[in-house]
Amino acid sequence: MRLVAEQNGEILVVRAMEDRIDAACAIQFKDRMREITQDNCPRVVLDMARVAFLDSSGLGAVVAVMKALAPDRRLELSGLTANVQKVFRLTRMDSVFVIHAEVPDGLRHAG
Amino acid sequence: MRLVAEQNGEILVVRAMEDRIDAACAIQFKDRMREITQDNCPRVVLDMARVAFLDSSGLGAVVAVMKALAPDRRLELSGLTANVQKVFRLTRMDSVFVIHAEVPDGLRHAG
Amino acid sequence: MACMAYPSAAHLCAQVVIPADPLAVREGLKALFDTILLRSLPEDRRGTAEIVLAEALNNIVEHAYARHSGDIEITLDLRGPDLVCRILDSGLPMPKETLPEGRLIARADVSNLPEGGFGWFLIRALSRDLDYRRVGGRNLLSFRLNTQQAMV
Amino acid sequence: MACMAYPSAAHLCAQVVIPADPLAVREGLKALFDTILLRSLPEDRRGTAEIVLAEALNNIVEHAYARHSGDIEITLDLRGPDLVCRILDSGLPMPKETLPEGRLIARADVSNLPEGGFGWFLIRALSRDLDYRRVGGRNLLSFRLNTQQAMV
Ligand SMILES: Nc1ncnc2c1ncn2[C@@H]1O[C@H](COP(=O)(O)OP(=O)(O)O)[C@@H](O)[C@H]1O
Ligand SMILES: Nc1ncnc2c1ncn2[C@@H]1O[C@H](COP(=O)(O)OP(=O)(O)O)[C@@H](O)[C@H]1O
Repeated sequence: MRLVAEQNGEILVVRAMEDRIDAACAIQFKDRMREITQDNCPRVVLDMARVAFLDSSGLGAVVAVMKALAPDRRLELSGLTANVQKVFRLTRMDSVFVIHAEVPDGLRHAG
Repeated sequence: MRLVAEQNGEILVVRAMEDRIDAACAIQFKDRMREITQDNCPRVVLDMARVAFLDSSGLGAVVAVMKALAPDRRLELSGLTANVQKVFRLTRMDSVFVIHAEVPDGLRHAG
Repeated sequence: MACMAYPSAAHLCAQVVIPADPLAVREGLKALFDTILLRSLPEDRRGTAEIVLAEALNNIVEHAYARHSGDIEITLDLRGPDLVCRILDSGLPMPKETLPEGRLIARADVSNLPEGGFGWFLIRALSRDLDYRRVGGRNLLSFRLNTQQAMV
Repeated sequence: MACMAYPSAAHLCAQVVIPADPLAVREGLKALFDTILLRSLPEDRRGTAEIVLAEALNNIVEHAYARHSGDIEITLDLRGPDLVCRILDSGLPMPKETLPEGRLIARADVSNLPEGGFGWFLIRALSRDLDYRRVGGRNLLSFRLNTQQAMV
């Protein structure tokens, strides 16, 4: 599970580099996210622009990461691809997360 | 079973206009050939350039037509497509018939 | 010949057999979605099919084969506008031999958000004619997916 | 992820069910050969497949269903370089429940040329692993066709 993190002021952008977050790697994803977000950065943005597929295990892992950051810190999402968006919408999780179309302004150079 | 016959001197050219001579039309083919070849033309050429498929019933019908013409008259074939040729070759019937690549010379305008 | 008395409808299918294991599920889905059968579907229908199949397969790996290993056979039939999906496994039967309900549990606060239980909800939301039965000591799960018009 | 531990081979198949009748055979073959499965074969392999399938189906119509009507189910599976063909019918069993030999009868003179009996010869000449068995009161004929290299 390759995740690339980049700090930018008070925002930590984590880019998921795999094309799937599924049952085969959900636990690995959760563990790596936990390591990466140990430093106290108030906002964490998970950029999923490269993730073409997310199943319910992957969704569960993203929810778990959000819960681990709460209540002090927030997990925001960006770059949801069509099929990933569908899973968030159907499960109503799109109303639980702050979802950006792209990595928030001023961070786009961080690619 | 559409067959188009054209007399040219002592040769009768019969063009099979269907793309298949198979079990569904073999008997019809045999009957129509018998009607068409009733006039006493010494050579009969069956042009099969439009026939993409011939099964063993179709082959049996062609053999039956030849036998009906023998011993006084001959059935020749022309324009065998690849798949029809394969059936003649495998069953050794290519050695029994006179097979022309095209309708014999001087008859090509008859199309 | 103009005879069209028998408009026999041939249908295409694709099949794969995988061991019950999360990586095999991933590879099996990849193999299926690489076939011309699935490559012929519109992009969003492919996406939906992958979600539903992945959820069904993950459940089998996790629950039906919780105590032993075995194979899963997936057969997809393209019948007119529908992709008919059949999944066979030799694992434990479904509890009470019935399909789980798969309701979405609404939670007000973040600390109570569910981290699982979305599987059957997604399968039910995206498929039609969902059916489960025990046949010859095996689990047969079947459902239909629309391959043409985007419904979601 | 680089894990390729499970190179699950998905295979494509095509299926059609037809009434046992010469025109239905023709239409059923047309439907099968119009599927992307068969359109993906090289031209001469398509041709060979059509000969073998037509001969097998014609025999069933003529002999197995000589006394009553019924259906024929044809399933084609693309397995690696082979097209695995299975044909099921509910007609009379094969005489002695064995496959006819299908020898080519050589004749010297035209008046003795055979007008039939080429069917099994062609099937045997063009297929591999030809097998016949009676299963559940039905005839199951199966064989493999090479889809890649021209052998004939
Ligand atoms: N193939 C199966 N065989 C037996 N039980 C199953 C099977 N699939 C699911 N279950 C049952 O369904 C439930 C799982 O539902 P699901 O919505 O997918 O949640 P989860 O995310 O926990 O897998 C469990 O309670 C389990 O008992
Ligand atoms: N499906 C079948 N069921 C029963 N008998 C069959 C079947 N197919 C073929 N036969 C037998 O095979 C022989 C037909 O062989 P074939 O070489 O095709 O010649 P033909 O051109 O007469 O059909 C017959 O003797 C028939 O008894």
